[in-house]
Amino acid sequence: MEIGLNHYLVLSTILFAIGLLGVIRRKNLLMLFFATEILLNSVNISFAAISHYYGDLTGQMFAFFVIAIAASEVAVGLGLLIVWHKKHNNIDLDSMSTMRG
Amino acid sequence: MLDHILSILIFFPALAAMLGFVVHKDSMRSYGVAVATIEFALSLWLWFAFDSTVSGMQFMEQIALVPTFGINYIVGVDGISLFIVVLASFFTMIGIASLGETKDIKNLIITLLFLQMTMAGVFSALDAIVFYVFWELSLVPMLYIIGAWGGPLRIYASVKFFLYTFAGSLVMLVGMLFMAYFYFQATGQWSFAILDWYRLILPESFQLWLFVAFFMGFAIKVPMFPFHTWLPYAHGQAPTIGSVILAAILLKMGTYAFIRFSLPLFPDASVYFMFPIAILAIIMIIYTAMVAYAQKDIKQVVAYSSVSHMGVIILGTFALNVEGITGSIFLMIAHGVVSGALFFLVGVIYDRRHTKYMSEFGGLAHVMPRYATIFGLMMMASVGLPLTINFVGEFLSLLGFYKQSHILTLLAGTAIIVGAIYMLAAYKKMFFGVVTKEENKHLPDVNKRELIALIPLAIITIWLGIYPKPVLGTINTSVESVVSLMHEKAQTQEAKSRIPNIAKEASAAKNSVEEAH
Amino acid sequence: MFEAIAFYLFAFLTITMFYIAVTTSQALYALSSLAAGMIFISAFFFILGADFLGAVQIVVYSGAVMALYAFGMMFFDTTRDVKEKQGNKAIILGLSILSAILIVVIVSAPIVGNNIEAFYPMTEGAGNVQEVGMVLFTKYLVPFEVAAVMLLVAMVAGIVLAGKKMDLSLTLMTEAEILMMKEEDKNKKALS
Amino acid sequence: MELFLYTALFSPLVGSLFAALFGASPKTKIAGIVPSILLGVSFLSSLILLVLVMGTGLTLHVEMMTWMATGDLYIPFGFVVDEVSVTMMIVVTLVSTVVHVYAIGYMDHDKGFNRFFSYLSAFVFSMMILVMSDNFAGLFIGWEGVGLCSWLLIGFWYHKESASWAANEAFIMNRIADLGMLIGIFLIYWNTGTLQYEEAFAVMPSLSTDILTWMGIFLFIGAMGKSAQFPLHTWLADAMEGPTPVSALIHAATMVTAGVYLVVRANPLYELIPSVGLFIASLGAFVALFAASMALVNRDMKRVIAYSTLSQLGYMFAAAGLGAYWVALFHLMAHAFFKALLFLGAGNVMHAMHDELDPFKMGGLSKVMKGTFLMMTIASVALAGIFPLAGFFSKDLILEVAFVEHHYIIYTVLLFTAGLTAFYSFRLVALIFHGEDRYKLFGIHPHEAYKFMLIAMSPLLLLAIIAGAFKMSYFEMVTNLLPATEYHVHSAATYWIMTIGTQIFVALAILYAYKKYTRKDIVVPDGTSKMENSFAYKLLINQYYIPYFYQEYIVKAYRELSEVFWTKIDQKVVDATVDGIANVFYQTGERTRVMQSGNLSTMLKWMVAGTVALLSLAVVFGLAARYSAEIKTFLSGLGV
Amino acid sequence: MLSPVNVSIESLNLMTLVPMLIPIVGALLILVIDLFKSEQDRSLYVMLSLLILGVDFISLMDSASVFHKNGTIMGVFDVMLIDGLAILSQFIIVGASMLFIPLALTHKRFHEFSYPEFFALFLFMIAGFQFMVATDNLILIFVGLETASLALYTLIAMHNRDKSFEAAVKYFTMGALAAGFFSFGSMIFYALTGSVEINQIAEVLSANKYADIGFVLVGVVFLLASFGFKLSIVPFHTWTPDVYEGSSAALAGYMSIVPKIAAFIVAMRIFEFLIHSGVVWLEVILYIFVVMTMTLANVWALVQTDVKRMLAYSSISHAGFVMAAILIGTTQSNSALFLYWILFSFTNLGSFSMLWISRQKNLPAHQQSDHSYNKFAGMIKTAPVAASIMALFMLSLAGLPPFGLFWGKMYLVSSAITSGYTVLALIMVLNSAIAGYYYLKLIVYMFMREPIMEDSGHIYSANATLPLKTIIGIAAIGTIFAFLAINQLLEFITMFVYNSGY
Repeated sequence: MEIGLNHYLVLSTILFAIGLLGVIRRKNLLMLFFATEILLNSVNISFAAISHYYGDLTGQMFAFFVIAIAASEVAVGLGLLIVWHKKHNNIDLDSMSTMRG
Repeated sequence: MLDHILSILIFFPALAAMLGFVVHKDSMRSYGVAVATIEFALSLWLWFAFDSTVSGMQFMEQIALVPTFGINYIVGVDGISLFIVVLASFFTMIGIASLGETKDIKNLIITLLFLQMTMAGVFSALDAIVFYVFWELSLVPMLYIIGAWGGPLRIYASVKFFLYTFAGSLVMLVGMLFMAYFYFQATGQWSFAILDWYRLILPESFQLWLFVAFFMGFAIKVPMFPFHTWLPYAHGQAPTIGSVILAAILLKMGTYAFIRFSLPLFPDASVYFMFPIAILAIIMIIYTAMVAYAQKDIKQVVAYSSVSHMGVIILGTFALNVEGITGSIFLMIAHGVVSGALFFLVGVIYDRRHTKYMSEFGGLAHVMPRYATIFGLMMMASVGLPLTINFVGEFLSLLGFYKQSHILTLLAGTAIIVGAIYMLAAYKKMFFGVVTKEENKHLPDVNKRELIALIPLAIITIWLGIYPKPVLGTINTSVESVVSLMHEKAQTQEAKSRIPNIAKEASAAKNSVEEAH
Repeated sequence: MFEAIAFYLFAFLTITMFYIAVTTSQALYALSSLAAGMIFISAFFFILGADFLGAVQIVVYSGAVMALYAFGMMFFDTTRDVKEKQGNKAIILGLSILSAILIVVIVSAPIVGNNIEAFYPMTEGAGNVQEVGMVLFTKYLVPFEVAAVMLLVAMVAGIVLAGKKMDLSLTLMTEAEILMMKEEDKNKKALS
Repeated sequence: MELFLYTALFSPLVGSLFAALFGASPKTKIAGIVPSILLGVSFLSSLILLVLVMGTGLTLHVEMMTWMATGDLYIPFGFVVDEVSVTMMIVVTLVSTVVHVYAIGYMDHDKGFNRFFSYLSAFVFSMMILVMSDNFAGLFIGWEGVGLCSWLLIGFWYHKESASWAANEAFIMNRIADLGMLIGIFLIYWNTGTLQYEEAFAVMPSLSTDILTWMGIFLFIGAMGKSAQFPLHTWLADAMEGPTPVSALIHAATMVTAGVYLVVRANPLYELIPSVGLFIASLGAFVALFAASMALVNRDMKRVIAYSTLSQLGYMFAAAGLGAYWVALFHLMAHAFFKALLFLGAGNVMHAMHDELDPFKMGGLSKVMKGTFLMMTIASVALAGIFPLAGFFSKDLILEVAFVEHHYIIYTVLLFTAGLTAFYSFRLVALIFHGEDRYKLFGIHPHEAYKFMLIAMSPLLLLAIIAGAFKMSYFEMVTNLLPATEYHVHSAATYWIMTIGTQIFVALAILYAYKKYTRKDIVVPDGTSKMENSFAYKLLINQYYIPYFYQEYIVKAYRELSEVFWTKIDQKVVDATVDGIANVFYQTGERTRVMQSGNLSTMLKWMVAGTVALLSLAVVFGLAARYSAEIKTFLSGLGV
Repeated sequence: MLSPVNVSIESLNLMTLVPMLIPIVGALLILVIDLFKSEQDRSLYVMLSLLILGVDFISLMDSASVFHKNGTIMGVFDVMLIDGLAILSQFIIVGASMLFIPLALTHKRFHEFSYPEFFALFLFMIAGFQFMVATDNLILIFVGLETASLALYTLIAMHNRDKSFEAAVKYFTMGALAAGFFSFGSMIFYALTGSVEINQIAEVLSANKYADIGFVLVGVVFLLASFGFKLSIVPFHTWTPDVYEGSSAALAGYMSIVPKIAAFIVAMRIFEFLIHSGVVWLEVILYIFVVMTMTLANVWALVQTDVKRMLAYSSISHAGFVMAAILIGTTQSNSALFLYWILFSFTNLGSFSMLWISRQKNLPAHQQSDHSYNKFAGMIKTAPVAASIMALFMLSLAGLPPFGLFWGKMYLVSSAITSGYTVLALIMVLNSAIAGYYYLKLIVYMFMREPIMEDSGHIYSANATLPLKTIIGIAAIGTIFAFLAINQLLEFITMFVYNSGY
């Protein structure tokens, strides 16, 4: 039972799908952001795996930058949420649909 | 100055319009009249300086615009376009001169001057893109005129007018780009110059598609059945001056473009589509005439009559021989004068009564005899009475097309019947009978301001009806070159036989003349 | 064999954790399971020999990100049950199942070409961190610097957005109100 | 010489313009007198030209200027004075001079006096162009010009609904015929390359009979309209709404004969196509009988005369169709004189009777209107063709022609019609001038017309009497141009039997009419008498229901079709399609804008959905690409 | 053991970094200034930014001349790729930014401009975009993209009102999802080829003749989705109208131009080689996208009641239009893309600036939104010059000659025709006709309706200051007299595009 690259890829895509599930069903913005973290993390597994199986470091580099990006996104995202929360005292995305059509 | 007279003709009104923003409201009319008169004088000068024995383009100017892509500012006139340019400036002049009390007169005059620019531009452009620029640009002032000074449905009418024509001409733009691409393939050079395109011989299958693309743009502009429905709205809602210029000049863009583009560029396709188009033209003639007969609004009658007459112009154009094409060009001018005058006349009564329903009138001949006389004259011109300007064009157009098809000409000839029916019926409703409405009993007859517009038009109507030669001769020279170009370029047997070979005939005629001597 | 056991174990764990993270209605559960999932992911990195990455994962995610989220959660007071109105469940279900199946099906097929040439091959005998460092500071120097800028941007953004200055909006105030406010500010400063 | 030509041609125009100057001002006599004098000048010029043409046998041909020239087409304003046109010029100018002078009196009380003379002179001008032109296009100018003037004059009393209606009817019906003419002109142009009479006729013999036949037919259609031949005849009777001098000039003497003129002018063409000629002759004979039959019962004085005109036009066409062009022209001339006279007389009666037209309401007017009575009687005698008045010479000749050419049916019809003609003419005379003074019942006090009007009529009277005397000299002159066929019945006996027989037949008809309509017990019919309820009477009084048919099945149908085209097709189909296309876009926008619900969750779903859709497509494509060989095998197995 | 790295400074071509470094340094400078002395007037920062961008522009010109001489340059371990596309797009990015930054000098005070950080973030964002276009390394693209995006989200939110927060959150969340897609797509390509550099990917793929076409497509799908988001391709466009409405008009106008050109460049780099390798599927999908984006955005724009929202949809439609250039993928079409975008920049700059100067702080009763159509009713009566200028921009957007955008449209349609995409060309022009309606609608309101309030002329330029007027003047002149510059532009662009091998 050799664990091949495909195993990792499948795992990664399952996680990605879970992330997608979260993205489309979450209404609480904070928890929606969790889901986006999952998306990015799932891809990282693949990168690391591919990197490993190819013996190539690029994948790890990519994963590294993805982590950096994810971290920055958290900062900005939380900032936005705080502002919103200050004004509206909620972070429910159903409450933000003043613009439509 | 004569070298640049066309550019001056085009841009002088635009410049004047810009400066017009500064002119005070109360003096605007005088300013407009002055500018338009100068413009008209310039166009007359153009006419006098024009050498009517030369068939090619005159007063050509060329400035590189986008040489990489083959777009250049090229203008020039030949016998085909000369008179429409003159007519355009003429109508702008009398149009402004006869403007009544209108709100926002300043804006109106500025718009008219811009419109004059685009009209001069369309008819003198010799580069497809420049042509297209002016063609499209002409929509804007008209849109504004209809939309801002029109009747209750003005917005619908103006937007419909704009979008319909806009959509059609965009298809035409695709055709132009295709044409340029073919030119590029053939020569390795991009060019949008019409005269360059004339030299290009396309395979018939390409011609057919391109013809259709150009047709879309032109047919909507003309407007040909079944693309005509914007016109009644536009005319119905437009203020008098708008209708006048729309009918007199703007519609001519379409028919002019047929002669400038479709015929010489696609001779085989022109022959191929001759009968379908003729049938459309006949539908235009008969069907719209009947629709005109059913109208209750006098302006709509005139509007539909325009469509009907445009059918004859189209028919003449697609006669593809010198007689027919010359006739159709002449008829463009004629129709411009006559329908312009008719719209002026409708405007006269509308100014007085603020209604255009014929049932509101009756017996006007008694109250306004001068008005009735001029109206009668123009109506008779409109139905194509000999010795009026329309007849010459109509006669030649039909005569020309008779060469191509007897039976279709017979059908098209019903124009003279159906035209008479709606016109006479309308005239009867408005002018004959007894005055029944109290408010009609003391209507003032045409005043001096209105006569400024009407008298010149009446004079032209008769003058060119009796003595069309100065115009006809000039047109003829240019049309002959177009027809011989078409014959040379034609490839199919059908086209060769449909389009007469002038060179041969000319030499034969020469021989016979020599023999006679 | 060990690798297989570890893989399946951690795969099960991450999937479970992340599934909980996206389905639970308790924000606290979600956060905890997310953090757990993150850590389990770093396990894969270690399995795959990407030690540096694993370390970064733990430090950045479990350390920084989770801490941030935890603060945020406290701020938002979402420790209680979160009620989320779900619109059309069928759409959600359908979409997610479809996407899951699709992606998994696609990727479970053998993907890799045979003759892949590594552009930045791992060097025999060097530690992962060293290798990474080598590549990071040569080839990926520019992205690294840009990432630094990005973090700076994020920082500035966070400060600005969460700052007190956002409480009053000049955008919504009339000129007169703005002037009055400025005046007050000055007075306050002068007083202090 | 050209001076005379131009004088003859343009003095009516000058007169017209002169009168037009006063168009908007109140009535002035001068607006009537000057055009009349100018017409007199025109007449004199024409007379000089006639003398010249007769004397020298020369024809005058001038080209004033180019009208249209393009491509191979060359149309000048060219005029020719030859034997045919000069005849017409004389007829036109003479009758119109008379009518002008007469009208000064007749229109005396009309507000539109000035306008009237302007129109009338304009008509003469158009007519002169028509007859003098040397090409078909010029002919067409005149052709349409007279149509216009006819429209103006029929509708002169435009406040009357019937008048303006009749004017429009006349114009439009003429237009229908003009289309035929136009097509004929096109045919001539494209086959002969020119529209000049001489040149075109010179080429014609070399053309195929088919083409010539079509030319002949289309030109004749033109003639049918202007000369009101069946089935385009209804306008003529309605045209009687115009003032009576107009009826005399336009609808009796000149314009309606333009069709005959055209056929005569185009004789080289019709010579080549005898079958068309025969058709023309047959139609002429038919119309002669047809119109006469309607005249029998009509109760409108002017309409009776109009039908009579129609009938006589039939005669002319019969002659022309049989190739006897000069005979046709001669009858045209003679007819012009006595028919104009008759109309003018009728005008006097109308004046006297305050525009009453029903002869049944008159009677016994001979006592008050002696001059008119005399003139109308003589004119009727001439019309009936009693020796030695003008009608005898011309009309008998036509009968002879028919006989000599062995068209006995035509002959019989024409002969019978001659009897009818005599009957209805004298029915009219009897009803108006003899019998009881029925007008008194209606409280009318008739009076004779102005003297100068009667004097003005006298030239016509004279000519109606003596015109026959010019037969031979006319023959000699006109046959320079037209086929010089003399029609002589082979045996003298037959000739005399025919002539005398005809005379007796006609005389009997006159007597019968007199007997029947001078009775004392004639009352104004009120629709109760047995005769009035008979089928034949109804058929005739309703003009064979032809106007009814036109009104119901053509005019009405046209109007309804127009309505349908406008309200149903133009608005509901064509325009609705355009708007519909625009609406499709707009409605698509309205319907689908809910996609933009503003809810972030929806947006995310859209994004995921888009991706998923793409993925599915990618999978399908990827699988297809991978298993393309298998798919191909499978499909070929299925036989695709 | 690792061998020591020996690289010469010359081979690094550090010059390639200069254009990106300048704004970064400038941003830091602004932050430092604020550190030393706070509460400075915004005009200081605007002018500083303008100067910095000016310097940036000059350095770009320098790069351009280098490119002109030596062709494409790789720099800094071949991460940086300075080719024609990079230079052209940076010109657009920097140029447009220079034109937009003075819009901060409004008459009224808005929240964001009171922050020096606003300007710093603005410059960081520009640097991010510049990095994004000047590389073919997916990692740097990703990082650059995120740098710019994060800054942009913040800029939107800094407008500080409910709608702008909402806009920022929406944008941010979808952006995060798009980032996920991007990384997944990159991962697949990496798995397929072992590389994250586009030209290497291309080489490897063509070396094994696209054996794994299915996977290539999956990768393409994810990249397409993420760039579809950035380019607002239907159905990934849903953020666009809301974000445009929520942000200030100035920023909305900016967003309609700069982020998109950056995304276009990347899309061009990624998809071009795929299309040229005969991936029919991609061609079909792009075709569908182009048509859908143009048409649907147009029909939605038809039914809008707010001008800014309408312009948002209109810019989606324009993006779809330009996307056609990538589908066509010839030198002419790629040149047309740049030409179009330059001209579009001027026109959109103008139209959004016009909205910006008419921005009110409090809405009167008849106005449902900031820039609802009826706000402009009868504008010709009360503010004729402004109305005329606005109409000019609308006509240009509608593609009416001879105004700017017409030339771009024409050249692009021509490129479609030249490559045999006749039906596409027809669809494109017919869409222009549909689009005509909603641009016309504004003109109708301005010119043909009666004003709702008397003497409301001042509101149309309530926010105007000399700098804003200058910018509008520049935009107007650029729009009207575009035809004079087309030739030079075309020659310049074509040379750069052609020499970069596109």
